[in-house]
Amino acid sequence: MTIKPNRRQVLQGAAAVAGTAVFAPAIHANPAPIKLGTLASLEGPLAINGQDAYRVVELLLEEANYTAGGRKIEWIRESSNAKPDVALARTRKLVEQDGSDIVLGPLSGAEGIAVRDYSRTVPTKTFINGSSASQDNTLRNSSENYFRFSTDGTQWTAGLGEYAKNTLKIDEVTVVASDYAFPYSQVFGFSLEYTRAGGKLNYLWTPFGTSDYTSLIAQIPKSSGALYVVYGGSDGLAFLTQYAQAGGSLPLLGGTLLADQTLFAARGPHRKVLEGTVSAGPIGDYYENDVWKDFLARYTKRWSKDIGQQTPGTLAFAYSVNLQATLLALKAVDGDLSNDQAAFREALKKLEFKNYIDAHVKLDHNRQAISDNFLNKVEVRDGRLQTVVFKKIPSVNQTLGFPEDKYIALGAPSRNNPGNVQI
Amino acid sequence: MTLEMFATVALNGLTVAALYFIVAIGFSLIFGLMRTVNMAHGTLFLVGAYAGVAVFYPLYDQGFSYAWIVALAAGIAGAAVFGVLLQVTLLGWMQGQELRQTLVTIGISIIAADQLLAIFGGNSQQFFPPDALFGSVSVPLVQTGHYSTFRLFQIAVAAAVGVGLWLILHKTKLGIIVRAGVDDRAMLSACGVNVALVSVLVFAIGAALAGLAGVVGGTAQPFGQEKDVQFLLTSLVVVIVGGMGSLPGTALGALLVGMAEQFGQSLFPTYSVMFTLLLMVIVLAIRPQGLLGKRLT
Amino acid sequence: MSTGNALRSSSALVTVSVLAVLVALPFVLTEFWTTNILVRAMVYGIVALSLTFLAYYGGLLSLAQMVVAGVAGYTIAVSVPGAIPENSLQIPYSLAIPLAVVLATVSGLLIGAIAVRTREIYLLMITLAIAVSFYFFVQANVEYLNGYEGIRNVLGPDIFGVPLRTPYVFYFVALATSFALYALVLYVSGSQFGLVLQGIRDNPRRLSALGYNVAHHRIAAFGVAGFIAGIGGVLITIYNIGISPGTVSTHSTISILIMSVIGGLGHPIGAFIGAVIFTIIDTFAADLYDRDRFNTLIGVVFLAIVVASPDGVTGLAKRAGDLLRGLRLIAPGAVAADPTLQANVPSKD
Amino acid sequence: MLSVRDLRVSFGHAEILQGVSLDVGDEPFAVAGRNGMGKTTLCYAIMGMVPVQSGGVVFDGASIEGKSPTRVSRSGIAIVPQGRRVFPSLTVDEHLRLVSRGKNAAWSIERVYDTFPRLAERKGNGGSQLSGGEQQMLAISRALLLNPKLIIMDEPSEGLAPVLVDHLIEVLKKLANEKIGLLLVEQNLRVATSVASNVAIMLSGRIAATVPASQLSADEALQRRYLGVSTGSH
Amino acid sequence: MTSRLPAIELSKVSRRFGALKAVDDVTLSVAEGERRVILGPNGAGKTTLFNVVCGDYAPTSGRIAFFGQDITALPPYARARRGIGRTYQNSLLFNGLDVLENLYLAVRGVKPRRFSFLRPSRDDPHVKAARDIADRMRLSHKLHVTVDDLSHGQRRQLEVGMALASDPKLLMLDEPAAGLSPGDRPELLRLLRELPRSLTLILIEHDMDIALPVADLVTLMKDGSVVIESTPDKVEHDPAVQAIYLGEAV
Repeated sequence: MTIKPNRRQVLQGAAAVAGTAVFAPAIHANPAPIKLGTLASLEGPLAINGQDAYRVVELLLEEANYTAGGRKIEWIRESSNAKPDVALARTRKLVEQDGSDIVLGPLSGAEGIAVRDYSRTVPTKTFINGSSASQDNTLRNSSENYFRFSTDGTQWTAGLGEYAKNTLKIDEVTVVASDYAFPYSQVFGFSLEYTRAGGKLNYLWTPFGTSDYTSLIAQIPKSSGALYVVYGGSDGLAFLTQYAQAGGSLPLLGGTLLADQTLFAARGPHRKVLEGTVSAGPIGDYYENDVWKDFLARYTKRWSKDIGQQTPGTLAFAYSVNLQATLLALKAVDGDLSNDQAAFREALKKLEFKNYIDAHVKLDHNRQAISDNFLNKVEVRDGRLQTVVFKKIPSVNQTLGFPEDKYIALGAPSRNNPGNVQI
Repeated sequence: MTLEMFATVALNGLTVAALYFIVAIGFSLIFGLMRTVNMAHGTLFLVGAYAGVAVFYPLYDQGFSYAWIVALAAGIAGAAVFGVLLQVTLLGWMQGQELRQTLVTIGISIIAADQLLAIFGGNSQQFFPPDALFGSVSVPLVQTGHYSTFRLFQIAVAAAVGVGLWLILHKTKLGIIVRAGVDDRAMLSACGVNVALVSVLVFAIGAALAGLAGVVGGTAQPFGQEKDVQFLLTSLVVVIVGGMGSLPGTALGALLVGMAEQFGQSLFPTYSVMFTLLLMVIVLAIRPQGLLGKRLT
Repeated sequence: MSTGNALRSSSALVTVSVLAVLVALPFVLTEFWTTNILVRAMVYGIVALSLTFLAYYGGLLSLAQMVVAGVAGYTIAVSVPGAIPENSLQIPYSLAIPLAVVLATVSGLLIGAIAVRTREIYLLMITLAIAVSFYFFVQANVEYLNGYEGIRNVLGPDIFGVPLRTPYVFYFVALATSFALYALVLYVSGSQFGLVLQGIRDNPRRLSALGYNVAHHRIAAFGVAGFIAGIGGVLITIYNIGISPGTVSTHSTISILIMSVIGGLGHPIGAFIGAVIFTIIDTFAADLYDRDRFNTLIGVVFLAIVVASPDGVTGLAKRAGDLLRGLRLIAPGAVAADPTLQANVPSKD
Repeated sequence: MLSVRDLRVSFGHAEILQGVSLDVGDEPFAVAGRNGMGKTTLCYAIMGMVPVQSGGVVFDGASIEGKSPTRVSRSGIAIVPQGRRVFPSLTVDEHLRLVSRGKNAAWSIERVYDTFPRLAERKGNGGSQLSGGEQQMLAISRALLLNPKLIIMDEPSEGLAPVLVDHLIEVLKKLANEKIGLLLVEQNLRVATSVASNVAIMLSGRIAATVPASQLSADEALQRRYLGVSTGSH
Repeated sequence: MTSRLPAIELSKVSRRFGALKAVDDVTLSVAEGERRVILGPNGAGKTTLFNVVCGDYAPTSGRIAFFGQDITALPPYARARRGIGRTYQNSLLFNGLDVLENLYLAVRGVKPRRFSFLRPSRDDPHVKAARDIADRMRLSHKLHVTVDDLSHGQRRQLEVGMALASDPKLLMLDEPAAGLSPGDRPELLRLLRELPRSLTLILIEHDMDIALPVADLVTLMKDGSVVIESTPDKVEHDPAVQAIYLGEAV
């Protein structure tokens, strides 16, 4: 372990470079690489998503030849375990020890807020979200140097509630969901739309990490016309398997992480009930669009020999959008991170681009993405389960089109504030 | 709570208890003979499950109809081999140093969990049972009128394990040796019995049961990261409640924990874990050695 | 009276010099090393100290110390202004911190009361069960503890108008607290209570025959450990700018155990030595070994210590220094627990 | 058959055996002494149940000191330990099946039941449900079924009613006739002198004297000096 | 011997372990200031009797009175506080603490305010008492040596010293000479003889050179029961006693 120069020295150095830049504008002459620190969860229950995210990051950096705006990129990987304390410690290491200029990450909701809070204490660095999808990363108490080009968990539900009520004609939906923030934000978005369309809702919450759902399944009201299932990872797998085992037959509406490649990759009886599930999210596996098909082809070519999966998951895709934005902005400023990255951040704010699923991305005043959302149906295509896009909901903003003041007045989503209100 | 609801939750409790019994009995057995608190018991569960998965999918993909049975055998064997290695390389020679053994098994569980993640990835996995056990059968009184076949099968497995172990312990020479070893290892050794070898054998059986639980449990619920901790906790609470090293005690403990958990979950979903803890605290206050455990002296 | 096995007069000089080095360190090291290695090691080391205190002086190996720290952490998190989600108490740090420490002490006493009739491995199992249950509890409690997300933005108080979170301020506060608690442990070890505690460790039956209520002293030991861990919990929460179930997860519980064991349960200083080693490995494992596999690395180090030197790094040092004591794991109880040895002691009546 | 040379055993700082030497031949050999003199430790040390500090134990020409109890047992020595140490969770019958060497061995389960009819009656009872005398019979039977060349018996008469002591003496004499070696540790002088031809007297971890049994039973002063309720042993 | 309340009085006390009657219907009374020696072969139940009196085991049946007060249900520490002190066959000492600390704990245990987070001061009277005991036990030169580093004989001395340190009314010594070298034994005898006459003493001892000279009365136990109670003189010359002790039929 070498003891590196402390931050003050680095800053003095940076100031000196910035000073000389006035006389020698050719910033390219500076051969120092840009340090890009990334954080994703490679341990714990979300490890599978973290691995997937790093596959996408590696693919895109390789394609960029590890350069952006004429400067080399030095990639520093860190891992957390989906726990805020650890995410915070790792982020500090990326910034204070490894000297990262830009931090990309983290993966999960609670981690995102911890990193967002930390970002305020290091205003000279720039933090770009990974796939953390809590609303509050940006909606409340946003931080000037924290950017999110991916949409949040509530935005991911756009279109589903209205579709369920108006197209599928389902009058009563029972929500089964994990008792923590990410499901809250999804349930909130779904509920707002579904209630506005005139539907009735019941809620069944289970503690995070529950693995036995039989007693929950027994409590589903008989009057329900469908289930809205908001579980991710192994919780989702457990719920669906046990629902299939119990002979459940209600139509399913899926939370974004339920109808996800990481779950399709697992085999088992749950696949039977998953088929036909309608869900909403920022991507769909099968989408007749050349930009997306090209991206998937690159992803598959690079990784399919290592993994069975042929499409990145939702969270990995979020990393791709945020990394894409990072590289675009670096290019726009020719790799100039001087002056405490002021120019870089301006470039990020002004950025407008099409992401890898050809959705349009731009930022709102909280530095939060406004982008398209997709309605999907789980079908067997090419002999495997895929989410098939059947509708695009354009330009979804963070308040789902509701007036921002009224939306914020509703308060943060929670189990006691699930969004079944009329605005 | 309606009668239907009550019946359903009670049956859920029973089926969960069956799984918990299979998981905890190996832990209890190993403790009974060797006073080894095997903190890697949850790891053995995972090792069994992953060993099963390693053979299950290739066979299943070829349409082999007995894939699940082969996976079961592989799970049992995989966990048993792992357990034997643990006993032979590390635990055997520190016999009697209980705390040190406990710490060693904690170390092993940290390493093994990470290596399993490296080898098998973080994705949750699951077995699907043979067709005969898939789906549900008609059961009167329960909420929907039918109940998951495999969960009922769990009860049969637990009963078979319980009865089988009882027969081994009480009707075979090995059983006599094991029970004698629980009473007085040194005297057993002085009777010409190779106690170290018996320890390895018992460890193998205990680990094999964890492996069995891995495949059975991995069919009822998906398994993956952090399941080792969850099932270790289950084993701990079951034997603390029921009594360490006691077969009927483990059965009773599993039943109480399963019921407490399921009724807790349906009555107070967010605090269900507190029911289990409360159960443990009450038992500890009344009988520190567990309901059917031998007195600690 | 001597102070048992703790601070001998010859080591006073060592203590002073080590302290001097620690005071000078932040002026030499980078800020990252100061805050992210040393401060982190100290705040977690305090919780490890509470474990070592119980294990070495009381022969009680408890895995519930992170629970106690968590009680303190959550107490300030749900009561101070500024915390998110906002709470209805809004009491200042000057009240919240003492309240947190009191509640931690009480919960320590409670855990002691639950576990008082059990020892050694039974105690280990029961405290682990308590720890895991507590983790699931805080994760499930949404109304007050905000469930899985936990409570954020616990920034800490100002010290003479300077925010505690200012790196150097936090370093010296953590150092002073660590040292004070370390000194407290050493003092208590030589006190009437500390001697009784060591008597319980060595021979509870005899102690009872001398007129002491063993159960009360054991519970009190958990109370003292709870006080120490509670202070650790307050600092950990401020260090992490909040608290979440992850703070009290099995992972953290085992991490505290690893710190204590690596450092050595044979002396209170082992807690801090272990914490520093653990923190360094935890932080830099990604640079030393395969990036994704640092749990394997920490596990191997832990296992190696348990197998090779059951009394940890301090034990190694002690053995190198003098060969007064033979192999001693945690407390002399380990040998007494050997069933073959028990069978050996001729019982004549 | 068994030769013990300068055997030393310590627990911590307490030197329990301070150099014991003795020889057991075909004739039964007894060790007597008051409590706390190290007799039980001597038995365990020969059996490998306590660590030996120094000295040698040779049995049937092979050195057995430092061997595990399993190995010592398999070399042909069985022990009837002090306090009997029967297994509380095993029934009488299970005890016997545990160590039985089959029907054709010199000592079989049937023969044990013939010799100790009381045990046959209590076949299904657990070890903890037996009276002291029954436990003693069981412990002796357990040793016999191993069909050893030598049995070490540590206070077999302890806790036995006088009638049973007579029965015990008969059994021990029979063993001698069957050429099973016997190292008998006894406080009960009548048992020791009736069965053994020579008696070693232990005093504070050493053999103070070895005398023919006949001489010891005749010499009351000697008895009282080393074994009885009397002052003036040093 | 005084005619006041007996120091310790056992009425029909039994203690079973499973089917085994370790102590069987023992009735026994020891007067204040008396020296009583308990003899008996192995397994006679002597140590179990001690354990029942000091509270380690509750009796299965029967009643124990200490100076007339029923103590049958009291925990060991409460009995110690009333004035029962004892030693153990195998020294039960605090191995990690030094001699002075061991003695200090013994002095302090029966005194009020035993629960204190303060360190004893240099002139603490209890520390002084502990030093005095160390003097009496000839251990002054070992005050700061941990028990782990004491010789066996020194441990036995400390064992007795700790029982004396609490200034008990009833002192029960379980084989104090066990493991002592012949040279150490006269020292033990001297110590026992020097004990104040007000102290009631019950002694289990197999070394007759120590047991008999000290005893006022001898109780002979066998198979958990009291067989004979008599003076040492008579016991020594009673063939029946010798017979029992040497294992002859009664």
